[in-house]
Amino acid sequence: MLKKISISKISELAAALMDKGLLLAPVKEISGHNFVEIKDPKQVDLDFHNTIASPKAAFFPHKEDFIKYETGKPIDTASVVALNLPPTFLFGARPCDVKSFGIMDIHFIASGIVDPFWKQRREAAVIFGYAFDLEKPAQPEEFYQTLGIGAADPEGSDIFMVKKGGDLLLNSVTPKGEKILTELKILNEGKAADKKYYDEYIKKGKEYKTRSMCLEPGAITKKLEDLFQNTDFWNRVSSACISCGVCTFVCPTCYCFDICDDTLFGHGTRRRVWDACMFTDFTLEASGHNPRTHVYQRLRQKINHKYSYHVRKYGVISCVGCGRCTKYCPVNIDIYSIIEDAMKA
Amino acid sequence: MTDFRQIENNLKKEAKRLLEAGEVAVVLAYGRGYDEKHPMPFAAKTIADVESLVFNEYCNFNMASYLMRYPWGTKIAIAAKAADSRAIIQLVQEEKVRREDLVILGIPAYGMKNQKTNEVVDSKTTGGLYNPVIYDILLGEEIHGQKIVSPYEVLAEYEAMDKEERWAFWKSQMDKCIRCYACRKACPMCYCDPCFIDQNKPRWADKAPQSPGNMMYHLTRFHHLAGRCIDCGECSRACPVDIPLYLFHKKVAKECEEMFGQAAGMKLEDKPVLVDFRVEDSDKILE
Amino acid sequence: MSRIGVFVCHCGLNIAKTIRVSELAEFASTLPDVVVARDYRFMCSTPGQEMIANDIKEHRLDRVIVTACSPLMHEHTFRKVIEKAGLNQYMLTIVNIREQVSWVTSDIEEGTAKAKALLNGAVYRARLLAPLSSRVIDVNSGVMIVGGGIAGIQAALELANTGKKVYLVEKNSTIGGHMAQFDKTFPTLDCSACILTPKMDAVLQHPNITLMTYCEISEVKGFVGNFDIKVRQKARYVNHDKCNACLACTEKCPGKGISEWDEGLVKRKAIHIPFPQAVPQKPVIDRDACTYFLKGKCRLCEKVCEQKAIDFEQQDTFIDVKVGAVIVATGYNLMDTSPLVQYGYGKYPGVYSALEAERLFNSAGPTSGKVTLRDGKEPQAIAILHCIGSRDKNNYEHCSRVCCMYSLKFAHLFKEKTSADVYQFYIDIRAAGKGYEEFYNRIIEEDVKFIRGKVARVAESSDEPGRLIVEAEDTITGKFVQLPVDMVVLSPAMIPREDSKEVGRLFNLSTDKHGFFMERHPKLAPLSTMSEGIFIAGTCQSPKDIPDTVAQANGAAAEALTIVSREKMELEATTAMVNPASCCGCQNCVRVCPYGAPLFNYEKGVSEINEALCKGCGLCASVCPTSAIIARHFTNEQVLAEIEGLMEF
Amino acid sequence: MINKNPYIPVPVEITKIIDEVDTRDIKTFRLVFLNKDDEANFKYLPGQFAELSIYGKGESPIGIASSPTEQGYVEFTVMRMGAVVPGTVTSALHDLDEGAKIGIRGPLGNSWPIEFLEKKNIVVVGGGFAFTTLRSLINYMLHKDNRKRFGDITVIYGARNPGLLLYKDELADWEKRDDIKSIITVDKGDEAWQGREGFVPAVCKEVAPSPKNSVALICGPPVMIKFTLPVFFELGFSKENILTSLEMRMKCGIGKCGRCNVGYKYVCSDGPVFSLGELDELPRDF
Amino acid sequence: MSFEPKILGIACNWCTYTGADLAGTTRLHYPPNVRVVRVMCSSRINPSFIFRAFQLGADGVLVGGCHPGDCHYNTGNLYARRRLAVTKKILEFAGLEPGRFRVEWISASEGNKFAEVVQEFTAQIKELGPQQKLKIDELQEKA
Repeated sequence: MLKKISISKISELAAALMDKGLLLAPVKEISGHNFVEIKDPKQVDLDFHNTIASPKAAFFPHKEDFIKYETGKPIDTASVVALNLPPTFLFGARPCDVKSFGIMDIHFIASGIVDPFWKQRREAAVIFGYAFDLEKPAQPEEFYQTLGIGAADPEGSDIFMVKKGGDLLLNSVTPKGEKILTELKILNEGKAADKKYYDEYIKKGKEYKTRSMCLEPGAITKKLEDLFQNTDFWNRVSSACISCGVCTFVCPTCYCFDICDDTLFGHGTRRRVWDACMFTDFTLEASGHNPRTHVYQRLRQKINHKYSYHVRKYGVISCVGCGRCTKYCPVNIDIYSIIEDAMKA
Repeated sequence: MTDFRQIENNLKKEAKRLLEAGEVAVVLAYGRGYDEKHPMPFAAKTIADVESLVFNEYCNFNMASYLMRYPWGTKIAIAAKAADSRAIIQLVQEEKVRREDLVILGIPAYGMKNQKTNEVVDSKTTGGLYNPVIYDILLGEEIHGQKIVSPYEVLAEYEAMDKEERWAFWKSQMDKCIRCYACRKACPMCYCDPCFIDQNKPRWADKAPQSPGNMMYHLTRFHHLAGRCIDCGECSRACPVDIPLYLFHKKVAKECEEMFGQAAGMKLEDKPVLVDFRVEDSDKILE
Repeated sequence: MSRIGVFVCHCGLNIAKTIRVSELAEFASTLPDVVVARDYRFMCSTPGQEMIANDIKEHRLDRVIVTACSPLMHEHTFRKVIEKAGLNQYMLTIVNIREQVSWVTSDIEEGTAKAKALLNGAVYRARLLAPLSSRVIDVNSGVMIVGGGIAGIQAALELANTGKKVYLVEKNSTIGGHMAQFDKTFPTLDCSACILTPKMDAVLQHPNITLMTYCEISEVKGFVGNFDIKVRQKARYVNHDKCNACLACTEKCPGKGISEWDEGLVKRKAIHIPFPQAVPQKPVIDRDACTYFLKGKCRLCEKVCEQKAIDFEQQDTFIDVKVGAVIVATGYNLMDTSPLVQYGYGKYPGVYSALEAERLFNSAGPTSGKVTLRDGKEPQAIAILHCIGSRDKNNYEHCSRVCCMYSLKFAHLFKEKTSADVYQFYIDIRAAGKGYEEFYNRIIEEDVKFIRGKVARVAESSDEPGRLIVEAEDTITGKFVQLPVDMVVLSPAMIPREDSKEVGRLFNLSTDKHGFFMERHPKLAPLSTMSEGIFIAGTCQSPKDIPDTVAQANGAAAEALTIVSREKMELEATTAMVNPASCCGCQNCVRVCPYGAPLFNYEKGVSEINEALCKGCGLCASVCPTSAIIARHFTNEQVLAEIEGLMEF
Repeated sequence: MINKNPYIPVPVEITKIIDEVDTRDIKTFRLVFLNKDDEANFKYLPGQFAELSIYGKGESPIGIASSPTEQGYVEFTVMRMGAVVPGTVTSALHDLDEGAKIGIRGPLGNSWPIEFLEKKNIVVVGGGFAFTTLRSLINYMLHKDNRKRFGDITVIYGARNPGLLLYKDELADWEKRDDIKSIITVDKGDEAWQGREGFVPAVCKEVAPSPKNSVALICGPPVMIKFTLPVFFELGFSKENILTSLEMRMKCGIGKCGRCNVGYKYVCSDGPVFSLGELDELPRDF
Repeated sequence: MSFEPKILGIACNWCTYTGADLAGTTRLHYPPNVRVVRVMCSSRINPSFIFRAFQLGADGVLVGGCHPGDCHYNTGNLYARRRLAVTKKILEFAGLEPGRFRVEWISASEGNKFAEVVQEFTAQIKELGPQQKLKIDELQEKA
């Protein structure tokens, strides 16, 4: 089902979605765009290339409260935080970011114990994917083509959106998406020409150029396993790294977290908070032992986790080539170059 | 404009000479990144590495941050712009590095640019200096005749705000913080391991990126860097959400300079002002 | 978690009057981890202490909160209580609801609310208390006494007689102090020299006393049990080891200096002993008066000295003394009354200060004991003015305590030695002391005239040149009095020594705004100071008379003895320590510590604290950016928790 | 609902606390479930662990020390961590009294591979504190219903000194039994010590268990493991027949938080028990 | 109900705390708003204590130490003076009202000064009204 709306009316669409539930959409903030819970439909702004932070926070918030309790009260008075999620619309996620949700699903839902918070948030959400603007060149950091992701790849979205001149075309990808599109009375029916434009756009998206190399998951996994003990290699690629957490926090597929208790005046919350394998104390044990004291060990862990361990454990590379880690790295470390180097090494 | 090419050539020449002669084990400077606009901090350890050295207007990184990765006694050559040189002085004062271990390759530079915005950043950082405060070898000509800007000029706008406005400004800035800690990691003076904010005993603030923890982290960090911040602006440059931390650090630096008559990282023999006192310090500073 | 007991003291009505104590206890019992909460009339009493001890056992308490008076008051008491009951003494928190709540509040609502907030803070803090073990140190058995007046002499003799080594340090070249200047002492009128000089001599002879005259303290290091004191021996220019006290030098010396002992009423030689009974009986050269030092020629003394004891090259030397305790007995000054121009001191020769008057009575004084004016005439009328500078809001608010009595003594001596009319201008006569009132009555009967009124002015008589007019309002008759006299004696305020703040700094003593040393507690620890192991005695603490001074000296000696009679002692365990895992090697602690307790271990890259040197101020903990330094008993967690608790309600 | 959320602990009561060692920093806590359902859901095997949880302090992963054959309770032996800065949860646990209620989340991780161990001779080697889940296994195997499923059982357990041996009563019991060969050793004895002195590796060498149809389970401080492994290789044990339990910093305990991985394995969910053969496959990143 | 501010006092053991006791001993009445934490020396005060106090809802923070030169630990308060001055500047530049944080030197004998300072400071904080800026949001909802 294809629908359309004029981009100038985007705030009306936003308002319609807000009537149905919670809307998360790109908003222009001081330093760039980010997905934000929309309070005022006028905030929604589709004039962006990609957001600073990935939209993973929609399902994996930086801070997720688990339990509320009072320190002075009996243990059974503690209460589990109920999510009670309204329908949530993630509006305008780029194809590479949408891909990341599937990768995270494997970890949080499809293997071992199910993470109930991720699952509930995922189930409550309707994803409006949004194709990159094929008229404009990719940014130098991006390399999603390498991971086989197109600039207009609808996979993973419930509804996929493409810009056509002053219009926004919305095509349903899943039944869930179709249902929503039907309900949104504000939308106009897409015409045959729109349908054609849409289909061609999707096709053209596959050709869209980002940085690209031939990367076979098995090959890179093997390569990285072989390289593991090559301290010189890891020292060299990590020599600039300052062990901050930017790359992991902006990354759509990084899921490490910490569980902590915070209390204030006897009222406590147990919650999870994002953590980063790049932090020096990430693996610090209570005994004082830390298996990853060196910068190179931590960067090695991150690269391996994405391109080797994840492949071994779950069968897919845990990277979507969005380029955020490179773009926001204070010292310009480029994961793409490291993978390139690794393949050559 | 600074002749970046000349400096790059001199950097390569000196690096090669020092490494060849075995005078240093490593040259801390800048290397090629994934494109021209994105050079990287680079540790050249071999003659072959020298070819990868670059210098251009985007080489903002404060190389002094990397000094502490090497044990005392390692001979290190370090490329030092004005701010880097001040950081080195401050680190020597704090006994984190030893002057005798260093060969300082001074770089006079103006026209340094922010890679994200392409804006010229000289006047906002480096404490208004173009020439390194201390060096052993100068890789370009000293810069004279440029307009001397007060490093504190940019503060005027914020100082003029009334307190409500200023609070609103900082609150909105701090609320953006995602606690990635790039600021402290990019800072040559933030060598604490563990940082107080990572401590569990005591837990100074919660780990979640929400207002109280963010405030506690940043306000305390401003205090920790009081009289030590050498105004390189790396904290702000590193910040993925562009919090202008440098403004706050600058303000604290200005106050310290006014109260204690000493700017950070200017003289090897100084003592950091907050671990020092003078009997004649005035009680006025508390008003 | 923790098992906390809260014990709320009524302190009679001191607390209960403005705080609802039972409500407070009830409130406490609702707080998490509080297992038992009680209130009781006097928690510090034996039944109160037993209540705490019993509850510790019965309720298996691991932490105790006593909500009562200031910790400065009874922290020690309750520490002992819980220790006896099997808890570590540091598992105690005191909530100060008396000095800082009930006594400063009149409203019971306010008082109760504030007490609750403070108590809540204490509960938060108590949860995080950790047992600490005290450090045991060796105690040096020596005692240093600073000041060789009657207080110092008395304390020195008492201590020396117990067999302890005593170092008596005196700034002047003789011991004796002010008491040596007096002629008679009130109220018994026994001769001051007769009772003092035997004691001075005993000090000199005592095998356990090292007499260090003409010495000043230059540096104090260490702590209770182990003080390390540097004493500066000022150059005497006379080698006392060689000098045989023949005093031939003092006869030949042409130099003239001002006699301190005679209050400047006469001159003395440049090489001199201050007074005939001085101890030691060996001279020093007053550089400012010595012809050789002033003009480069003379050295007559050197010529007459058979012992070759004169040494013009002598320099100040430094002597290191190690002791376990210190008694500071540095005495007092009389206020310089010349700024109070209305009394004419320094302007009219007929106006004398009290100490000058003392010297006039003394047979060894400038007038050989005859009371004469500066022109040699005997006075016909004498006015004694009380409370000059004392009990005076513009100068010293305190009462100098001894002036009334010595003024009465003066009146008696004037009556005895002259035929003059004697007038006392007083505000109140304060004669509280054994035999004092009786002495007052006796003086009244000796035809001394008492005029109740503060003198407004002393002026020169326009009718009779040389005579003085004393003007005052007689507050009993309400009449304005203008009294012609020949002599006016001022009773100036007793004030601290000019260098008392300096001495206080050296020994870490607090001083009040004028410079009198502060006692640890005005009632219960009047001789102790905030510095453990340092005691005070005599008039350096506040004005007092000789009997009180001597009593304090004995008391201070006993206090010092309780320390130095032990071979070992426990020190407060509240020192700082470094958690090496968190130390980032910034060395801030090393840079700031005034005691040099933290040292940097370059090999490990971390700081280490020498706990023997640590005094527990916590400075290092606050400059430690990584919170690696733990200030025991005042840890970051404990302080933060207390703040949280204080802010909750 | 509560039971379904893997991050939510269930309540238990501490019914018994045993001071295990002279230094008083290791205690065994006996926990009883407050809800029958929770107890029924807590089905575990030796070698598994659980997150002990104190609200306001946090959680700590602790190996289960009791055997599933013991009914009505679970036991955990906990060391108060960090002499200088106490580990928050473990020291809070140590401050608790009998009757206190805490949370528990588990059982977590894999277990000693019971099926693999069946019909084999079992050599248990433990050092110091790292004996807790081994004790669980030993008691499990010694249970009358289980004993015949296993071959010979040899236990070699050592500690620095007699005061630091855990489970002293049980050790004495085992020595009396004839269906288990138990060798207890200390590095250095005291006046009262009548037993063996010597380091664990040396004792292993002396005891020289046969590798035939045998599996060795080795837990202990790194230095003990370092010197014990060569002994077993020399005796002829293969890597597949030497098992150990890894320690790694854990948080979630269910393989989600990304902290405890060694290579592609999460120690909390894929471990903590690994054979040396399995570990050889993994990068040396622990 | 009129605004009754919560004020955190941090007092050094040797001077200000003793001075506060003296105010009590001499029965000088002053407002009950200041709640005092005792530390051994004003130099013990970590700037984060002050930030934390404001976050926890303190409307003002009053620090008391010995007069410069009279520190029981010789020089502690001279360091404290610098550190607290910087703390004050930081709070000020962040936009907090400067009047909410005050450092006073109050000796053991200045019971009256303690009472006066508390009186004055409390009045000043009442004037400024509740501190909302640094206060943790959750607490503001409660209020």
